[in-house]
Amino acid sequence: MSELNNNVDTARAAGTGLTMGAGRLFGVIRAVYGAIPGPLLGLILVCVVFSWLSPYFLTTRNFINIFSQVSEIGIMAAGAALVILIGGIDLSVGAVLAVSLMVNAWLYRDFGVPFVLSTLVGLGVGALVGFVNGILSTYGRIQPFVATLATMSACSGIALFVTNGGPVTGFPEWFTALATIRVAGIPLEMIILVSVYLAVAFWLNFRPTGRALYAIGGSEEVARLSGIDTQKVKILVYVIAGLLAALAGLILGARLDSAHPTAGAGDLLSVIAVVVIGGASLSGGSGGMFGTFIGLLIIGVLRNGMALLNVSPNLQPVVIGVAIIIAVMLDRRSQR
Amino acid sequence: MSELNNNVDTARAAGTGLTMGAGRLFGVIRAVYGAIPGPLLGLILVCVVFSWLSPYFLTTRNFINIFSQVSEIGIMAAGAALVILIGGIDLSVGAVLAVSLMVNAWLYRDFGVPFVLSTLVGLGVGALVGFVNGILSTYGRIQPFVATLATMSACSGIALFVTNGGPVTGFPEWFTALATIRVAGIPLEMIILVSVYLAVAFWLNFRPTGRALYAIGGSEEVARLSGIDTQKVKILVYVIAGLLAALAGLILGARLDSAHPTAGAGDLLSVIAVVVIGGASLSGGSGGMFGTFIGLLIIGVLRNGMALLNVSPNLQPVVIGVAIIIAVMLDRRSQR
Amino acid sequence: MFDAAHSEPGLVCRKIVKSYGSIEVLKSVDLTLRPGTVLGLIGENGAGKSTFNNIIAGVVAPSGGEMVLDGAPYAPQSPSDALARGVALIHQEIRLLPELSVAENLFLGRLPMRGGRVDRASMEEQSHAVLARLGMRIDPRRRVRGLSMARQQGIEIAKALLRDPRYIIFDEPTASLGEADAALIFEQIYRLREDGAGVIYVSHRLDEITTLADHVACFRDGNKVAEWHRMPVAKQDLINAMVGREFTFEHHAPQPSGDRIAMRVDGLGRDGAFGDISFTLRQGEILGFAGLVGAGRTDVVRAIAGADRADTGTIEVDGVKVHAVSPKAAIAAGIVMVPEDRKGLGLNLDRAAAANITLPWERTLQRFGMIRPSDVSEMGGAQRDRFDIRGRMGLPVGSMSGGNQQKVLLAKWLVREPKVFIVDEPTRGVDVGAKMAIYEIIRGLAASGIAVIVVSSELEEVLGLSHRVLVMSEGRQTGILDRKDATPESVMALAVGGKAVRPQLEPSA
Amino acid sequence: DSKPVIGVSVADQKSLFYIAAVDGMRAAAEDLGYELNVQAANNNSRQQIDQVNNLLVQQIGALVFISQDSTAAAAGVKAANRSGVPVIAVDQRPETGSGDLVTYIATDSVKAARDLCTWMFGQMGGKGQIAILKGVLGSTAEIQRTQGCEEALAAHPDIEVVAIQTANWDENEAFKATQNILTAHPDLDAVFGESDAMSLGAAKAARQAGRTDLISVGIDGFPTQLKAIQEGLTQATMAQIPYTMGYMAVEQAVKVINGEGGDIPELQYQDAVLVTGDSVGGVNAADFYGPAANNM
Ligand SMILES: Nc1ncnc2c1ncn2[C@@H]1O[C@H](COP(=O)(O)OP(=O)(O)OP(=O)(O)O)[C@@H](O)[C@H]1O
Ligand SMILES: Nc1ncnc2c1ncn2[C@@H]1O[C@H](COP(=O)(O)OP(=O)(O)OP(=O)(O)O)[C@@H](O)[C@H]1O
Ligand SMILES: [Mg+2]
Ligand SMILES: [Mg+2]
Repeated sequence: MSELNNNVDTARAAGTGLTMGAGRLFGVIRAVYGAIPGPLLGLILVCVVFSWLSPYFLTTRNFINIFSQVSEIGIMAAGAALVILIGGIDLSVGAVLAVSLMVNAWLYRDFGVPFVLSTLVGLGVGALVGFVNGILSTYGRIQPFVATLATMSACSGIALFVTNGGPVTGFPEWFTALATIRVAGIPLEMIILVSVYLAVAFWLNFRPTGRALYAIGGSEEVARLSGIDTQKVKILVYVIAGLLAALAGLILGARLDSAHPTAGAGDLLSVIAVVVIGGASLSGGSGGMFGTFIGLLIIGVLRNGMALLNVSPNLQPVVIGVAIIIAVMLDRRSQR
Repeated sequence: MSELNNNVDTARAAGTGLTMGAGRLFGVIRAVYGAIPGPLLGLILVCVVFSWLSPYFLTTRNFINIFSQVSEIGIMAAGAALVILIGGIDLSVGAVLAVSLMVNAWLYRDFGVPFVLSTLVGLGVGALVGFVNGILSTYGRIQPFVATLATMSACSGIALFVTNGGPVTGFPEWFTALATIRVAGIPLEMIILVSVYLAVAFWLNFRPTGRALYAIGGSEEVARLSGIDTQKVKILVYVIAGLLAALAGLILGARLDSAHPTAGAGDLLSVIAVVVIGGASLSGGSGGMFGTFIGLLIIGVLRNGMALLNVSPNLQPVVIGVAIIIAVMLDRRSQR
Repeated sequence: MFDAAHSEPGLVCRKIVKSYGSIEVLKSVDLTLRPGTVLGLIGENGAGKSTFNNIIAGVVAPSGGEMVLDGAPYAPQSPSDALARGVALIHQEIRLLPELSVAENLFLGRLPMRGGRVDRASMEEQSHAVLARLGMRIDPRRRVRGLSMARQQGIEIAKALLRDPRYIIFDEPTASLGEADAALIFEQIYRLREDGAGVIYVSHRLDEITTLADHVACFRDGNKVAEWHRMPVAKQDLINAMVGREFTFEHHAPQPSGDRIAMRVDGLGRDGAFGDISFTLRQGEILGFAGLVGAGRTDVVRAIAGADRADTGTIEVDGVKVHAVSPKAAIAAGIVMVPEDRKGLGLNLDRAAAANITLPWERTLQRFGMIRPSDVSEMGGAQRDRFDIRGRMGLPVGSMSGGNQQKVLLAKWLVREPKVFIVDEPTRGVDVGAKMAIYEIIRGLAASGIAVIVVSSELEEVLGLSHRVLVMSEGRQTGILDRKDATPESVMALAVGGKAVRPQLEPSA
Repeated sequence: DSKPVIGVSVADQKSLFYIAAVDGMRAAAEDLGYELNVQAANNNSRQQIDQVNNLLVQQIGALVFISQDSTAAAAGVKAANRSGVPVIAVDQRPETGSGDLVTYIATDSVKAARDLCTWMFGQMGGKGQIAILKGVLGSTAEIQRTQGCEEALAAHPDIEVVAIQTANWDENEAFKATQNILTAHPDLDAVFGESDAMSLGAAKAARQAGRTDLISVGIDGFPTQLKAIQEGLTQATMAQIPYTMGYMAVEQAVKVINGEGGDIPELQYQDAVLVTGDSVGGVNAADFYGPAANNM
């Protein structure tokens, strides 16, 4: 009975003279709308529009394209989401991608270091930069924005410096072949992307250290008084972010069979945007991997769809801007 | 007596066997060190190093260069400082610079609108974008990062769209002449820069609306409960930021005698960096115009000094990164 | 439309309703406040007192009902509307801007101007005057950060007084104050009443209500369940109305403590804060910390619990030396502390109550390397039942009433049995029923052999609970009294003891 | 010791073109015994003006100026003119023609793009679908290379441009853009990348999609592109000779400093060299990008 009343109320609130049946339908729609988590609604809307406008949008091949196009940004965004969750920010991700890949390629080519070893060193460089970010923003008591701005600057310089600005080509065959490998029709990079998200999401939801991130982001002092070693956890988060950026670099290197010192430089804003569109707050404590993944797909689908429609490159940024606003407006959770 | 004890304590704390006199000297140095506001110390250090390394650094002409080199970033940073003070962020400044200048140049060249009028329209565009930023992040309840990311994207698209990506040249002579005018040996842009800072600082310190920014940044809820119309003030702040970005665009247009749709695109990070190096916290409520000005000079002097020393372009970012860390570390206020 | 009563001066509220979603927080409340009187408002935690006050002060909009102020309809859209009509509210939670000066906090939203600039001189002068009226000597130019809770509460009151309100609401102003500071506030209330203002006074300290109020209303579950227009009223009647049944106070003496030493603190100190703190604590013993507000009790217990470092001294638990360099180390050694500021230090208000409770214990919750949400809610549910917490454990703690938040905070620290349990101001802002429940919890802990330290500004509380009372003054330990020797007089004598040692001057900003 | 320093302001030190030009300059300076002060501006014309001013403060003898773009070049040239420092412009010069230059050394970008597109259309038999991958919108190189291709298109009515996207000179962006274009236009015949990096990205995307027959051409003549042409991944490039241009610039700057600049022509267009699968065997990357090209 009360449910019925509810529906009637809703219908009345909508200011229409609907019959009982229509009111019930409206209530169902509202319930479905309410049940879908925030940014997903924006994604669905974008997808509906594009599949209506372009016959190529809803094809398997195009979906695989979308995933592979967002793979590096997506992997970096997974790390960025963690950093943002603890109320920090990491501006160095793009530069870390570049420097780790350049060091890797440089050691392999100019010093004949075995590729597996040089790759490990490259990943180590990523982790090291993350460690420095962590130390500076905890024990160094420097705002993460400033600390990571400094390491970003330093890393982009070092990436240029090792080869004096030149790119490096000629990775091992087997490595570049990874970029085209498909497992059951799914490209490896897509598998890596999804695995990273699943692993991070598991950590964040089911492991004590991962769960501590929410506590730290909510209130660092409360977390500290609750016996969490906040400094250690924060440093770990920056290390993970650095490692993931280096991993993204590897994927990029395999795809292009080359290492560019300026690779990743333009990705920074996209990476942070993905996390924030996914519903995270830059002040920390809220957000998660599901939202980030949706944010990633919103950006990926928008870019892909406009390319399919051959929208003028001059207009694309305008459409993206408007679409971001609409997508976020649909997210009622962000409206608090 | 207690002061004396203090000095002795200090000397002892320094772990040295200093005599009383040296202890006193040490105390004086410490007192001076303590009295200098934070980031200024970093600036002084950077200046001392450069004047020691380069004979050209300490010349009037070079100082005028430094000021004129930071003028647009500085003017944009004044607006960004206000936005950051209320706990917001404005990613659109660079794009606003571009779009306001392009609209101005486009109206003037393609429609024969009198230049003074087209300039007013250009400034109006800046204010309008700021207004949209403000509305979206207050009544629209969208995080400022997302709202201004969207307007940034839209503005950079519109800047390209009006002339289909082409730059515009040929401003009136008298306008470009402004770029080389000097009043008592001081370039006009330097006068404008300093005036903007003084005006904003006055507003922030002595006018109720300006003071309200600190309250809003400290706690919006407290400000609202105290009867401050927080929404209105926040919108005003974004409008000011937009206007200042458009003003920076005018200075750039006069200097380069051209309007470029991608002008200002690379300035965003520098603008925010200036504010944050100047001691502001991205979570709002702290910072001010003096600190921002010092932050501006730190960035300006670093870039200028390294050019004078002929540091390899690839190494410059590394040095800048390290210098930022050192400059900020010297700021004891940020160490809380 | 309006009956004759409306032409009389006063604030008349009729059928005030407030609901959050499907939850009705206020269910049709009628209440009238006359000028020149004090209306005492009582009720259990979560009864809806603060919500009612917020509606009157324009902070939240009612879902239904109407208000009439001095004969004219009154529907404030914002706090500034309310202030413009002469209605001011002193919030239950302190709401000041720590980075701004005291003077600026006082004048926030209406800074005085002269010659196009903010008139700092007159602002500071007026601030000085109003603070002096409240017996507070604070430099108006210093920042609020670093001021004790009591002083911040005083500033909140000064801020409201500066508006010259005709109707003023005090929502638990004395919750964080000692008796001396509370007396200053009462003086102000008497003065306001004499000047013809209408005052609403909310408190869980019923003695305050019986002394101050001319008229008392009691809320329960969003309804006004009782009203007394004639004073005096017996305290027991108030309690019965609040709780909704016969409720008896029992003041039983604590059970005797054990013999084994649980904790030994020797010569604990930190430069500029406190020093020479030495005591032993037996298993099952409750040690009270008494002293004037700002005596440094919180600093001491924070150092013991690893929240701040100590420069000198040693701590032993069960004969083993503890290096309490961090809360983590202290917890591992069996020392837990419930901090005094539940909003800033104790709980994460945006997170679910269950997640707050499990936070320190998640490592022990793991099964097969993972923490399952069901285990979290199970632990939350168990603690809810154990401590009689009213509210959904899956909702953010911030949406619970103050008393229930306090219970969540205690529950968080009592998931596992500690060796030493420290509570700082355990009953701040808690209703009588909950207060008794918390006392029972503390006594029960002691009875099970846990050593307990209770820090409280309510002398009655310290004396009623403790086996022994440690008294502090100006950061020094001035004495430890046995239960039989601890009287209000003997404790106060020690509490003011070391006064001359520390200069009374304000630290400048 | 009395020899003045030669100031060099270059748009950036990240892309091979500029790196090679500066390498050429350094080689010339070494050969002639002069010192260089090289500043790079991160592709920011505003910053470049600052750097020119910073160089002028140090009383340089001549300025070799590779402007980030032609519209903003005038301000730098004028500043040098005001200080009486001779300017040798490379690659870009003030669009409006204002300011005094000793000489201007550049590739004729419009012609290079026109010739390249014409060659590509020939390969396609004069008809079919193409896509254009543009550089950073509004940059001079983008505008000129687009213009050159449009001129060629005007002469080939049966060539249909089915997609125009920007990939900001970036290989990875070109890769993604081409993926999308190939999805929407499976019958695409050729891609004109306005730079080699974008051409390489396009070719790799085509290879991933199994389109080995897609024609991909670029402009620049980077060593990586030459290798790709050799392997058949891409089909052609227009090789510029930045190393030589840089060498010439410093050589001529020295002449001007020594008062021997009278016979330097005002305009020195350097022809870009079309390199295709047929001719790639006969060229060496070092011819275009200097000795350093061999270890890239
Ligand atoms: N924003 C909100 N959303 C949902 N419920 C709320 C909200 N604010 C308050 N409540 C609920 O309203 C009820 C009344 O709360 P209120 O703060 O008025 O109680 P109170 O009588 O002041 O209690 P206390 O003595 O503890 O301060 C509580 O149950 C509380 O959980
Ligand atoms: N008169 C005062 N004015 C300003 N600050 C004070 C004053 N007295 C103490 N303080 C500050 O408060 C701290 C000591 O207060 P603390 O909170 O530890 O004492 P407390 O006895 O627990 O009092 P409370 O009842 O407020 O919790 C000191 O570190 C000091 O900075
Ligand atoms: Mg309350
Ligand atoms: Mg205390």
